[in-house]
Amino acid sequence: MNQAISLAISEEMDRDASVVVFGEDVAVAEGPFKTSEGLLAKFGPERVRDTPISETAFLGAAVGAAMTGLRPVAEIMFIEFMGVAFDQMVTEAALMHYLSGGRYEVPMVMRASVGSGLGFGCQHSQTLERWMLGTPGLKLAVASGARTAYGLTKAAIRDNNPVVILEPRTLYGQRENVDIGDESIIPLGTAEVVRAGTDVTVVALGQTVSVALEAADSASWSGEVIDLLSLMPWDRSTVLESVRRTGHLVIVEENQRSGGWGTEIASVVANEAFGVLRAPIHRITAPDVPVPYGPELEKRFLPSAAYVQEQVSSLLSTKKSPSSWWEELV
Amino acid sequence: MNQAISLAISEEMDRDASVVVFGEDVAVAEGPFKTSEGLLAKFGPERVRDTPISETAFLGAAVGAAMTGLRPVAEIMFIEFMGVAFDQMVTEAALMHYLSGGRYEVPMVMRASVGSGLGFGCQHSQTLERWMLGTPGLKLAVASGARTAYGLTKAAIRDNNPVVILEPRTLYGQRENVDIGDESIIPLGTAEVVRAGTDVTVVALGQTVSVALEAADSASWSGEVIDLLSLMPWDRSTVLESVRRTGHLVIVEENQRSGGWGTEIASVVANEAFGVLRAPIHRITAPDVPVPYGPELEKRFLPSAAYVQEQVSSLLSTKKSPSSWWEELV
Amino acid sequence: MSDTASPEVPQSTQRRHEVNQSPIARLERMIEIRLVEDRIQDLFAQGLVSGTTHTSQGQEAVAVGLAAATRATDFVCCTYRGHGHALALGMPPAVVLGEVLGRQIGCMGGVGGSMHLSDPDVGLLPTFAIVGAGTPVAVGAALQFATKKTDGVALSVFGDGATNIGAFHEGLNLAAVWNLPVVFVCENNLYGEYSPLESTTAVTDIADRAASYAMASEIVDGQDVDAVQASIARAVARARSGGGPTLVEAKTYRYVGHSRSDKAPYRKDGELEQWLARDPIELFAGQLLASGELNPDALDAMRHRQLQLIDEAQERVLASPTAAIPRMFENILSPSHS
Amino acid sequence: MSDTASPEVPQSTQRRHEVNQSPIARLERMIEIRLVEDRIQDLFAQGLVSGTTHTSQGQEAVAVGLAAATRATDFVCCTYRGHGHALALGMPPAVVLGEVLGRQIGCMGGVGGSMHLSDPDVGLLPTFAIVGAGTPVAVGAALQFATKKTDGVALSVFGDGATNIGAFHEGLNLAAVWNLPVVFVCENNLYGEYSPLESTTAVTDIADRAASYAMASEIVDGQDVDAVQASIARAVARARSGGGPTLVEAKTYRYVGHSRSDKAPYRKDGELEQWLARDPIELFAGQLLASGELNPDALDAMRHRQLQLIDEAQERVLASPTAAIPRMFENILSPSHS
Ligand SMILES: Cc1ncc(C[n+]2csc(CCOP(=O)(O)OP(=O)(O)O)c2C)c(N)n1
Ligand SMILES: Cc1ncc(C[n+]2csc(CCOP(=O)(O)OP(=O)(O)O)c2C)c(N)n1
Ligand SMILES: [Mg+2]
Ligand SMILES: [Mg+2]
Repeated sequence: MNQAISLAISEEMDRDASVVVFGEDVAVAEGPFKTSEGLLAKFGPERVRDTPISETAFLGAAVGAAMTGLRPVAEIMFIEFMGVAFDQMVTEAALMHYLSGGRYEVPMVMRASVGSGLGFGCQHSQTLERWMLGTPGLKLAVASGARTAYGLTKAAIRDNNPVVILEPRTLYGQRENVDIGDESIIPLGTAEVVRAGTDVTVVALGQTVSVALEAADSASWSGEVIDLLSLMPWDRSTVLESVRRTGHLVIVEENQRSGGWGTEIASVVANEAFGVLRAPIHRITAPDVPVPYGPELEKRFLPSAAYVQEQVSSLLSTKKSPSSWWEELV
Repeated sequence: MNQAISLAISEEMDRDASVVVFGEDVAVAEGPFKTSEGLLAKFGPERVRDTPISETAFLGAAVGAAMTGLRPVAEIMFIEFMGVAFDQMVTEAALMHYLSGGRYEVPMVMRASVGSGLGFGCQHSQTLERWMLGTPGLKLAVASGARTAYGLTKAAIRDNNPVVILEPRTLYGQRENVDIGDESIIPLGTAEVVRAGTDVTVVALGQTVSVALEAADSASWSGEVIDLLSLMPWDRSTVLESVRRTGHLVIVEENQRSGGWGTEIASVVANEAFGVLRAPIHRITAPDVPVPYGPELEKRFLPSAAYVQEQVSSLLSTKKSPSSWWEELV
Repeated sequence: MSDTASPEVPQSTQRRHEVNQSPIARLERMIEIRLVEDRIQDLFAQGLVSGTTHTSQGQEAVAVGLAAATRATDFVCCTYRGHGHALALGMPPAVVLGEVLGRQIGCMGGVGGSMHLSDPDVGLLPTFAIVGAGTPVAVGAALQFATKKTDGVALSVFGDGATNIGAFHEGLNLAAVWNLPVVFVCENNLYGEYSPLESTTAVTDIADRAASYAMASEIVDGQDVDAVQASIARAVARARSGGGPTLVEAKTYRYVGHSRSDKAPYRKDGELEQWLARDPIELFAGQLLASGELNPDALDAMRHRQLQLIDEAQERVLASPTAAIPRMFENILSPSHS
Repeated sequence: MSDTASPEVPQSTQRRHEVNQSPIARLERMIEIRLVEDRIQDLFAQGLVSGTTHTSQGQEAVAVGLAAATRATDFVCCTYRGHGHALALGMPPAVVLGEVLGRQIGCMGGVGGSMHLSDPDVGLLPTFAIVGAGTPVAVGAALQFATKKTDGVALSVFGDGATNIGAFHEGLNLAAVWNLPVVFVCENNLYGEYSPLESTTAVTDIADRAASYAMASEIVDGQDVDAVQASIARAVARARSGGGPTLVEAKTYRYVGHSRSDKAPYRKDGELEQWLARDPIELFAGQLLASGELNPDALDAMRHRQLQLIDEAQERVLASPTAAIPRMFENILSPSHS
């Protein structure tokens, strides 16, 4: 996936001289996760820059550069670091178009690595979509592999709004054939049905897409798996259309249960598909705990394919939300 | 309400010498919203301090002070300013107890004024509960008037965890008789049924509590109004118990529709009360726009009592979610 | 999707150039700013506006000096205390007043309010309501000039109190490391809200903080418009020629409270009087009178003209409807892409 | 609710005092740190640990010098590169290693990992994984001492790269304005991750940044444990006696990459060799040998003893179970109140 990201950025830099890249160690070192490989060599130190450890400064600089004529792609190494620069994302970048009465545009991309699975501990392993949900003026998408990372990154760079792209860290090393070119651009705000099915709609995002697919592929039930891809805006019609057919919705989230992105989906679908749902909407999430260290615990934090399979089976057979694995523990 | 807050803090400072107060202009000026009246005079400049415009520094200082033996009450003037210090709240304060294996405690309170209605514009008028939802290690409560501000503030100061208290800015000037003393403490995590009713459960928070009450008081339906008071944790049993009786849930939120705190409540209740609900859960919120300036627009942003009354009537008669006022406009 | 251009906008470019052209024009602009700010206070006092506002009486020389030292193609990031800068840079009084009063004639059609003025025609980015937020944004505008190899300059204007926030530090360091064409202008008016400088800030001269970034700095008398112009012009020249950023500290004072509701009880005895004795408008008028560039009658006429223009502007603003409800749904996301 | 005290904890207080007592003990602690860090790298290389780690070989004199200059009742805020400080302050090797390996013997029972060490018995707050975050927290710990009028001191340890983040600036200013007993210790190891200081930082000497806060500062040879101890001791004495904060910059170097996966290709030619030639352990051992306080046999014995102790610690760690699932639900909220 990291190569797909480098390539997407590189192609867009070729296409448009106003695209610039900066972040911590993205230039000389080609990115802590090698997502800017070759960019410095190809485009030079004016367009590809290493920054100090100053997330507020460089996100703010992205805002200013975007408003005045560049198209910056800024990298936040771990999404948690957005915490030290949050104002620039949700209060400045998001509102500058509005605050100029529509006269300034803010075509900037904020990329960040997210997620558990690599033993980075509780301050470097979250997905944190919840921080951004509902922010007027911001778009947000999440890659689920090389192909979608490529397609979303290109769409984000061409968009004239501030766009956040989250990249599941465990997927950087994943290899996948990616068709390149404009046809592979994934419009922001569109979900993809990645597996057709009839019994249940399973909405997943980022790292949980492959989990949901794996669960569905060997299940006794017929699951329609949707890769949501974008959270702001999110593709209501694709989800609702599917739920109307299947009568069941399961949401598979990497985040903690409370306040997770699935609450947004669940509350909308519960409302709009009321009467159509043949069982409660069931959210499969991590428990409300900091992401633990240690491979076994961290693995347990993220819903597994077997667990998803089991939970969905239970939901479909009982028409009741099964309890979560941790309920007997806490 | 501001007097109730000053009083609650003052009483707790009397009770416990480790309680200290700091923030921008909270000492000499007694608070931009007069919520620390008399504190400097009574407790002196060591316990009541003005800070520089350095939210990161003084929230961080609150964390350090709390871990080592003080009980700081830090004031964030407008909740939006949390954006420049977000890391200290959600990543430091919230996790220090966990990160010390339970050996350090972090008894600190972060108070912030929130909400629309005073013509402060889009960067000084939000409630932003959504920023904090789901953060492990953090508690969050919202005052709905002088009495609840008093009761929650005292509970927060005595709690050994980091607690965020949001104070609707329009209510500071509101006067209400408040019984003082320990009996008036409102335990964090408990909601209050502020009006009994049989047809519909109306859950409100902060500034929308009085809106919901006003709507219910002159309605053709019998509304049970719940002041949720705490969002982290929130009082599931009170809400669910009521919904099981009424069969209907309406949530009245000041925030934008997407990602609002009501999504958390709606997704849980839709799941747990599935089959019991006789109509879809209906969220009455502001539209997905920045809080506008100008009294008419700002008034329109916040759901009004008349609008709530109308929406609930429509829900109860049609068993369908009525459309929102802005749907014909966008 | 949106009515992007206010009918007043073309006028701002023209007004932008006036302050570059003559001392008389600069004096007149300072008078205009003073009168507009006074008017805003009056309108609030009359209950014609709700909400809050932050006016800048006493600080006019900084705004006009800055405008005089820069070009319409430069970019400027100001704060919530931005009316003076907006006017200095060319935004017409009716557009400023209109936004403050929530009218359609305002630069945001009235949905933004006093803290949110902007005008792309003269390089004024939306003024920043979060302390410090504009500083890194100005660095980004400067990055744009550097990347495109044009000779533009970005300016970041902020208060003394803002130099205690992280964004200030990060912004200055980044500008220095990347050697960008940006000028940081601190309006040191001795207070941040109700707190005197010394209670919140470990140094007396903000300019001293430039050393942390190996950055050039200057302290200038913020009540002397010529001095401000000259100082900022030096910094701008350094920036345009690739010499990197500068921190300019203008010592100034606000005659009014921090915001609408502040009566400023925290002032030191005699302090206001001392500063009033060095009023930037009186000083400059006195200078021009002394040099013969201006005569008393012309000054009188100027004051009258400005008063009349502002009366007219106010009339137009009050005739302009308040923002219509649909406006709040506009300009949230841009529909376009590259 | 939770098994708060690791069985190792009482030992840390005792170990805390050793480094205060004799140069020999300090040398031995430096050797211990080096060996533990090397061991951690080995265990990662062997695939026995997943995740990441940041070790501190080359910087031992700063950690031990700091511990020697302070008391168990002081508070210390360190970073993700914290193993050395934790050991210097007294945390036993098995507790450090145990946490890094995710074992129950670790200070967090294995749910935290390499970046999150803490030990209230010796005043070590949880190490900070977010760059800069610990600086204001240390200021808060100092505020506690000041408010309670005890003579404790808080210490904030951070890297050169961390001095570019807002929290550094805000923390130092606040400490200066409130004149708090805190010592800021910058471990300037010339790199922040893969970036050399000069590419990210506008000054060469971090100590120069103290002037922005009218703060005392010192630069010290970070490879000389005596010098570090003396310098921090001066700062601590100033703090304890009400003289306010100090910024101490220790010039040092890390021999290893930033984190586990970093081979450090960015080093300048000959740079590593130059620093290896001034290895803090060799320097100090050489000094003690020269003065006769130590003889070669004792040094050998010391190295062997440490190696053996660490082998033993490793054995105990590997015998300790990995964190059990229920542990991840503990210590999230405290059940208590005042
Ligand atoms: C991050 C943040 N904290 C606090 C505030 C509230 N606030 C608005 S203006 C102000 C004082 C700013 O003082 P200074 O920088 O000196 O500018 P001045 O108002 O004097 O022009 C404060 C504290 C804010 N807007 N943003
Ligand atoms: C806010 C934030 N940004 C980025 C990082 C990633 N990061 C971890 S360590 C580090 C380098 C820190 O350099 P320095 O302060 O010099 O300390 P050193 O590692 O050299 O000891 C970076 C960029 C982080 N942890 N937090
Ligand atoms: Mg000021
Ligand atoms: Mg370093």
